Amino acid sequence: MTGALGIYNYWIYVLLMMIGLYGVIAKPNLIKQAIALGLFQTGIFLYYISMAVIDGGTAPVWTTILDGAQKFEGPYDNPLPHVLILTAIVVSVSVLAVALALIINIKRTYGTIEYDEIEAMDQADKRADYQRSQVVDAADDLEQRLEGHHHA
Amino acid sequence: MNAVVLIDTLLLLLVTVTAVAIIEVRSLYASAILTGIYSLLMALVWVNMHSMDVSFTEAAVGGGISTILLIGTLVHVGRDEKPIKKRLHVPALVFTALTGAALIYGTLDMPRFGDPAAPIHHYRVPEMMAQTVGFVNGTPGKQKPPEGFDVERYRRFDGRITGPIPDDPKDTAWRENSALRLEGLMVPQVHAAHEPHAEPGHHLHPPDDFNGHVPNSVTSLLAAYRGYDTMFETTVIFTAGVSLILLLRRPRREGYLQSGAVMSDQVILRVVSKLSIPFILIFGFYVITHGELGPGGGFQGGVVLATAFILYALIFGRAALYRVVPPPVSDILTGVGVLIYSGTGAVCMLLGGKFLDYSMLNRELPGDGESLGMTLVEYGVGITVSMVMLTIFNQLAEERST
Amino acid sequence: MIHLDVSPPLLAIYIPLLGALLISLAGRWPNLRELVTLLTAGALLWVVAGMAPAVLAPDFWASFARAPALKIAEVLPGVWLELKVEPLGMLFALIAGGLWILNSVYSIGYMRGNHENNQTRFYVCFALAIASVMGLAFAGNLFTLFVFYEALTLTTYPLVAHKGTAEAIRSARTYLGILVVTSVCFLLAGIIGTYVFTGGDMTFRPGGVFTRALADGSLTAPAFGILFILYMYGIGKAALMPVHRWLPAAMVAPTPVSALLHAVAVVKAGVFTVLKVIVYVFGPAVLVRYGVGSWLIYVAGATILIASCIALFQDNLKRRLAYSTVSQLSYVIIAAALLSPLSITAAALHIAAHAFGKITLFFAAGSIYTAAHKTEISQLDGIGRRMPITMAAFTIGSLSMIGLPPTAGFVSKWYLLQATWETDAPFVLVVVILSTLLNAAYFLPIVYRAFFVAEPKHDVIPHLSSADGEFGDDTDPQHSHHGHAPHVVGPHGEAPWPIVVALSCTAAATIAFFFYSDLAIGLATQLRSGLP
Amino acid sequence: MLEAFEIIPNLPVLVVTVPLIGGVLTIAMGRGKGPWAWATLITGLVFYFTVLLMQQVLAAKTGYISYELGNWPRQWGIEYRVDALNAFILLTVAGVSFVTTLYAQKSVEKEIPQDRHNFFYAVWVLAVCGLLGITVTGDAFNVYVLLEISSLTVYALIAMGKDLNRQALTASLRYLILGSVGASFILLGIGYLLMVTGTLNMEDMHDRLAALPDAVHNRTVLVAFALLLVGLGMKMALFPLHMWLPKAYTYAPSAVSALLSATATKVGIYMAFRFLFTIFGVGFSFVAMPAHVVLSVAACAGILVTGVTAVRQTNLKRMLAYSSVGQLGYIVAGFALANVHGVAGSVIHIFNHAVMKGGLFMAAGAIMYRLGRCDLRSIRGLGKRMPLTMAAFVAGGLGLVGFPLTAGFISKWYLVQGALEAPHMWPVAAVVLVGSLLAVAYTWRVVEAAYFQEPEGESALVTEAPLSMVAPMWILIGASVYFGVSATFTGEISMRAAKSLLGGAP
Repeated sequence: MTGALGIYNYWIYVLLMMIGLYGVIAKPNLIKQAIALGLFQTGIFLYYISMAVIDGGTAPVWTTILDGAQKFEGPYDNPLPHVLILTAIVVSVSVLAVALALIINIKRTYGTIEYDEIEAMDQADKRADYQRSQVVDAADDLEQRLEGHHHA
Repeated sequence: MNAVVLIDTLLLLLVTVTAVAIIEVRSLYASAILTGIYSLLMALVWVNMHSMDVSFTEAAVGGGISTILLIGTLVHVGRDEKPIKKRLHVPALVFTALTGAALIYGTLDMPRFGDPAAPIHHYRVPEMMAQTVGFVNGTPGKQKPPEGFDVERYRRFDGRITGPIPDDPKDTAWRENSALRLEGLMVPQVHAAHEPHAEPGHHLHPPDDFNGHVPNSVTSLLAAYRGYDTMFETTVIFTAGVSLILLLRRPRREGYLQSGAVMSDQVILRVVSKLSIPFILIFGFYVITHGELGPGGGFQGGVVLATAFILYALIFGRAALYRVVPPPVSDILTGVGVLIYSGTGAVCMLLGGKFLDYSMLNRELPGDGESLGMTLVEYGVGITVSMVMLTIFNQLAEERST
Repeated sequence: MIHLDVSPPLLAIYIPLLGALLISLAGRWPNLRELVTLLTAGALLWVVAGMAPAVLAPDFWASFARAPALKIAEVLPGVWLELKVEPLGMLFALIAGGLWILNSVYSIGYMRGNHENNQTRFYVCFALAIASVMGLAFAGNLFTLFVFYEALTLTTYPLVAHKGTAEAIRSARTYLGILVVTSVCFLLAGIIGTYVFTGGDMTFRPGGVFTRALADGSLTAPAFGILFILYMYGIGKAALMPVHRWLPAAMVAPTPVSALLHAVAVVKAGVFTVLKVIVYVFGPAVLVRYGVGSWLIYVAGATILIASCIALFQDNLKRRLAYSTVSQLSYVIIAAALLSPLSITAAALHIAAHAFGKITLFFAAGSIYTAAHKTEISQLDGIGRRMPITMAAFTIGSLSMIGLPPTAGFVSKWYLLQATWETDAPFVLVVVILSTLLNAAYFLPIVYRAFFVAEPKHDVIPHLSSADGEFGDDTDPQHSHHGHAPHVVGPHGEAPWPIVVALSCTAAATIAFFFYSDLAIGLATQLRSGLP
Repeated sequence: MLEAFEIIPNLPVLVVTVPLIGGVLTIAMGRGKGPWAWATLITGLVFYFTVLLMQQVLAAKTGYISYELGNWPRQWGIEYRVDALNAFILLTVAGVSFVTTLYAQKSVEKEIPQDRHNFFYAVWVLAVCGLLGITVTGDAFNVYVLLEISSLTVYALIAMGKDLNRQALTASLRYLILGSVGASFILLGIGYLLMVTGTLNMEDMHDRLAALPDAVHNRTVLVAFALLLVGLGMKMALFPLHMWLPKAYTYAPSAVSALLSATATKVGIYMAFRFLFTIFGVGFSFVAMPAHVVLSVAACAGILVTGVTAVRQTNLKRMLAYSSVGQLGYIVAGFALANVHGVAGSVIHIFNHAVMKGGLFMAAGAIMYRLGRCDLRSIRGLGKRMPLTMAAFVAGGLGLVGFPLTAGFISKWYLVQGALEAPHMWPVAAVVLVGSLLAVAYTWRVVEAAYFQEPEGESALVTEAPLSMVAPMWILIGASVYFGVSATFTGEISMRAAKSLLGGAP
């Protein structure tokens, strides 16, 4: 169990993360992206919790202390990664909530939640804006050229 | 291959399949529901890995709140993904494959799964767990590390690892030579705690033994050692709530009260919910209060409390909920939780200790002070979490009624 | 740390700064504004002239080594903004300060005569530019020099872009672009390189700062040569080809700007910096020993000849003057590049001598434009009869450019030829002779045309020529009440009196310099005597 | 109960908890000017604390101050560790935040609906809290938590530009997704390091990594390094991972743009300092690993590409945003040199750029306030209409160019000096210099439009922005000039920070 088999558990987290990452990149639907982002983060949680496992270990709740008993009771899994991941889970749900709020707002103003459509709208906006300023610049240039012509 | 690994493998297989389904299914509703299922499966995985608190949280958050949020959002944004012509996004696939390969490459030098010799198991955590709250030179404080405490012994799992422990996790040859046995490791020296009193600073203090009061080491880590992280975790939740108010709340003049769907005319629903809500609330408070003893804590309890309110709103309408918890009250309460937490820390500081040094709360029995502080902050977390969840629900629901 | 002090060199910077502030406050009352300008210029000259005797004192160099620099601010730990007076800077400051007064008088006539807009901005920027020039002249180390060099670029930019027409903005872009590119990419790199190699020593001292680094081998000869190239091309204001293009571009500015800044302050700031770097940073002797400076002679010589040839074919008067300036600047550089004590003297003298002649020429060009609205040489037939004073002054300026006695140009050319003999540099001799011929070829026809060709009959009403576009269109009658000189629409005479007074003075000075050049020669000799 | 309490020993934690508690209390400040006044008070107080903290650090014999939270020993609990570097960054972030809060009042009044000012300022103060928290901590995981606070607040703040332009929403969401992916990489990188070292304390991690035989060939450490580099690159908008930044800064409310440009990415860079120098150490990051090559190539490409892009922009805020990415390139190029002057230049540019860019975004915000837009066309002739604002813009622009006697020049000086001193890094010096030419190009388009073109339409009628906007703007611009004329203080602090970062450098 010391070879690749011993660390295969860490590979599944990579698989989950990558499924999530694929979703984030490949799916134009914003809700899908938000969900995929969640999967991506869950992969990391799995990594952390896997890190905490110890052979033959048990949950790190020390019942012996309550009993006042003296016997040793199997090794405990490492509580530190658990704590870190509790925090991370909270962070991920907060991020999800904010993302959803943004998506609702986007739906309200754009009428769609497909990223490619939104991007197209943004580009059109930008182009229109740019053209508006360009039109004026071009007009200025024309004016100057006409003036020059007039002088000549 | 032990049982953990076996069950783990099966569960993870299921999880992976679910994950693929979540990404690939076209109905967003199905995707959202599958997310709930995914979370429940994950909760099982956590249980299998003995991470009860994470499991509880995953079930409450992933299976509960996240799914509610997603479905609440789908009501506004439509239920289906736009059909895409090409199902497989090749660049994304290549990119993720490369990234994944890099990550796996990084795991190659890791200690194997469950290796007790992994640095994380023997470097700091054993000492951390053996920390006590007592008197250092007559004043309350943490002993760093307590005198008379044999760090080396803990690092060696109470003498079960002999010979040198190498720093390089790749080096596994030593394990064959060591007399490592797996049973009976990593238990704090409770026998020391029950020895007769000695003068302060030289022995672990039985009545003030902090770990003695908090059997759930996850909670002690969460609320004490890394209590500062948890304070900000609460703040993250608070921030999310405030952000949602900022982004979604309608202007005040339009009023809060919008008639949502009311199901109170259905007798069974009404009766069952009326009966169960008190129990849900009690359970929530129980989880908050008893986080030190078993799995659970402020966060999980807060989510449970929130579900009671949400259930109430679903059955009796949000108008009824607003009569119980008016938005200004919930707004204020979201902050109150964070203030309880940070206030507890500040009081410790004002009493002359470091920020969040709970032992300042009871100078005679620092261990009790530690315990009191942890309980206080757990309540803080619980209040903020429940009120923020309620606020988020309200904001999403309010949006629907327009 | 910032130190505040009122010693004379600092005063020389503060006075124009204060002037700029007062001018901007007095913006609403043109007469008061112009009075402030003149008073400021007078005060500045008084302060600058007051410093001269100390520099001319025989024991100056002995005290120079001992006297601490005047520290203004510690910009970086160990890097000070500091001033120190030395002969070359003194000479430069005197020329700039003295000509500012005349130029201010001229500006009043010109700006009002042509109904320019934004006159307050013009005077404010002008005063700021003069402040930068003073800082540049008295800079005590390379860092300070660079600070004021860049400040000069920045403060003169609004003057070049003054008209705000597309043409003006484009030209100003060229101006700023070339000057900033060269100074940032090469000069600054050179200065920081110097700082790194010398271990933080950037103080000007005769003989240069590199001796130790060269001696202990931390600075190799090729690196030393690269540093020299960085400096020479970094100082874009010296208009060494091919970075000279900003100078013709800057001619779009109102003529007083061209006159003072582009015949005196900015371009002279360039060659002044070149000279200062050669004398006080590299050290002529060190350059000779390592043989890294000889290429400069050929580049400068080529610049002289090519610029003169280009000037031959320019019909626009100011452009012809601009190319003449490019060529004349390289006289200074070629003299400096000979690296002998006498040639350094010649270079310093030519900075002064060229200033008087060139400002006269520009004044004359502006005078013609104001009075007759003519900008092209081909339009100048017979103008000498209508504007005799202007064209007489123009003739004197031309003679000075050619280097004929009794004008200023002869004095410096004389020293340059002496240095050429002394250093046995036949290439330079050939260049000087050829360029003298070329100078004559592009200046004398103008004089001839003005005085000896009859005025064409139909050309009495000035019309807007294509070249006018270059100078904008300020003939809007509703502005005419601004100026006290009536707008010329019919047969014209001389330009408004401030213009005539100013150009007469500079023309007189060009001749006077031939007879009374003691001060300039004294300072230049003092500079030479400081060389180790 | 207060007799045992002293401010000075608790300064490191007060810097973070005061804005935390203050931020939460902001929601109770009612309507009108209450929330703004409260936020100003809190940020002002924090600024005062950071000044005191700076004094303490400078006076400390060890060169740093350590604060163990909850009195848990640093190996087990969370430690705050303040040395010259974080004290300086804290001072910068707190100072600029304070001035920006002063500035925000009018701008926010106009751009954010009145009924949620209390929530807006709460998020605002919490953002500052998160940024300060990242800067002060010495615990790797605490960095992640506070990073998420600052990110979450920033997402919300950016999205509040939605009433002006709906693109604020997509900008915010894009940042949310990229930012979360980046933060996840950071989290995973920390996890890899935790696996190898068994600790979360930065100093402890460094010692463990140093003790690890053959860390250079440990694949876990290598991947952790790469993960952190990518994650931090996203957070600090290192080219080419900067895609989220231009849009976010362009469409955020004006005051938010000013706050973020001056603080958010700076803190990202600070994290890079900590991870590369303090945790991995110079020997690992820059000698064994080719971090200097990767970073300097990315930085140089960023300077050039974003410089050219900035020149092509017509929207001032977008132009400034691209310029920000380029300027971050300077900072990264500086510390990639891994020698004293390069790192010092990098540290000092964090401060200088924060001050200058803050002032510039404030000027752009003032134009927005008066005109409702800020493109090159609408600012024509504004030099006469809004003289103070445009003068501030020009002065700040000259700073970006690195004109002598502006703060930007000081940075440039150190960076070029560092590049000339490092072996074979002179191209960095060249890029730094060429980059400043690009800055001339985009700054000058504004100068030309504002001063040499005639106003048109409504911009001919506007007046100068209100004093409450102009004064803070000039505080920052004035500071950028002051610290350009006399950079002895900033120079010495950054040299000190650089030396302590490079401590064990060969």
